[in-house]
Amino acid sequence: MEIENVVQVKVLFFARSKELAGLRETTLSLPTKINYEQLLNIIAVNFNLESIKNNILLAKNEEVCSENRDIEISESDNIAVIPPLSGG
Amino acid sequence: MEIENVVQVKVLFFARSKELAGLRETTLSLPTKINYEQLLNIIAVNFNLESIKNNILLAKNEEVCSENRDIEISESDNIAVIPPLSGG
Amino acid sequence: MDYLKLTFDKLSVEEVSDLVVDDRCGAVSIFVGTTRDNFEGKKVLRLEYEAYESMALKSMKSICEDVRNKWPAVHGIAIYHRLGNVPCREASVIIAVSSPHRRDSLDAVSFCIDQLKSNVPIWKKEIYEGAEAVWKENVE
Amino acid sequence: MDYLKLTFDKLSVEEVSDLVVDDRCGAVSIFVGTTRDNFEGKKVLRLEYEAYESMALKSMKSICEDVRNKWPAVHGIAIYHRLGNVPCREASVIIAVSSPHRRDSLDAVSFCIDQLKSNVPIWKKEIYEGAEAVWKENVE
Repeated sequence: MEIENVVQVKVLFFARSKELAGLRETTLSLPTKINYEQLLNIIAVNFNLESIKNNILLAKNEEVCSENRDIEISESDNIAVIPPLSGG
Repeated sequence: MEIENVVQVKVLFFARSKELAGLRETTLSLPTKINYEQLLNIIAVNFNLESIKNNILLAKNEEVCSENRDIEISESDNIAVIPPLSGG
Repeated sequence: MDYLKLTFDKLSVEEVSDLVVDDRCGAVSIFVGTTRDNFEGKKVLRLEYEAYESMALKSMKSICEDVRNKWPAVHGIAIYHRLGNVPCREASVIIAVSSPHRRDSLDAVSFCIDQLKSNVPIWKKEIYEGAEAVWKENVE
Repeated sequence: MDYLKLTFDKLSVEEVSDLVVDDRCGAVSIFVGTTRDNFEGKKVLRLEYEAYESMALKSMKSICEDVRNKWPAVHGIAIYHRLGNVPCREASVIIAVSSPHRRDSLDAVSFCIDQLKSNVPIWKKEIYEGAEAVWKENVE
């Protein structure tokens, strides 16, 4: 990653992921383009989420990201970790 | 009809049939066995219900009577005229 | 438990719903039938309901039995129908069903209102502004 | 009209139902999700709900749009979800839908709760007596 291609995003954690990460939100430096799998790995490794990695979704700016696709990242995007839902 | 085979029943009217008959309930002398069609005709003729005869059901003691069947009538039975339902 | 009532008093959704709430149930499904203010361009002033009360209560009880056969997980069933004058916007009928999981109560409440409309001896007269009142017939 | 709310306050069936009542509508269908007091033999003391609020409201709005496409006759839709501590027996979610005829609101309310459970980012933690708390997963 070259430094000019790196942006700061906000990462949000909810429910079980918030408890495992030990925080509700943080910032993370990411390249402006990243593969879904890579992003998931970076987040899992950095925030103690490897135990639930296969059960979480990622959302960018309140939209769930498609897996197996590149994700364009812009400065001040929000990336959210979405554990299995249990509303209702 | 012989007199010993005749019993007094109560006849109840509801909704449109109550308005046409001009009364809520009355008594009627009926044989102890009567065909559904005959009973319907007697009630229609006696209580001004010929205009809605094809749209009413008869109930005996709170159970709808099967058409084309004989109905056993006992003293103090209730016969009700049931116009098309519109509850709810 | 089955809670069946024909009443001349105003109905309360909260009251009927509360009857069926239970610690073991995660779902309450409710249907509220209210008075529409128009029919074929005529303004409805109010509805007047009447029932063959003893037969109606028997018939409502029989709906409850059918529900319990079809959806054994159903816990509470409440069917309250108002009689007499019902002003526009107010409820003429409230049905509430509770069950541990949502599917049972959703399906059961839908069954109850369909059965009530086709089998329970209750009649509704619509009183219009400037047109003759009409005894309605359920056709849905 | 769509009425969407995430709130830490106690929910009222009457209040949510009243939002969607309309002179032109003859039917209001309501679903109330309540807290069960047991799970696999464990006594549930209470539930704790949290939401990704901005995304949840967007997602609820999108459910409303889907309802209006599928059932154009639907008039009002209200989806209220409670957050924070919810004691046993109290409502965690109330959905109310009004329509001129009953079928639309019955089907729409059923669709809404199914969609809410599978798509809206809200999470529930069950707090048990004498056992570790668990983040639940909707499976129904």
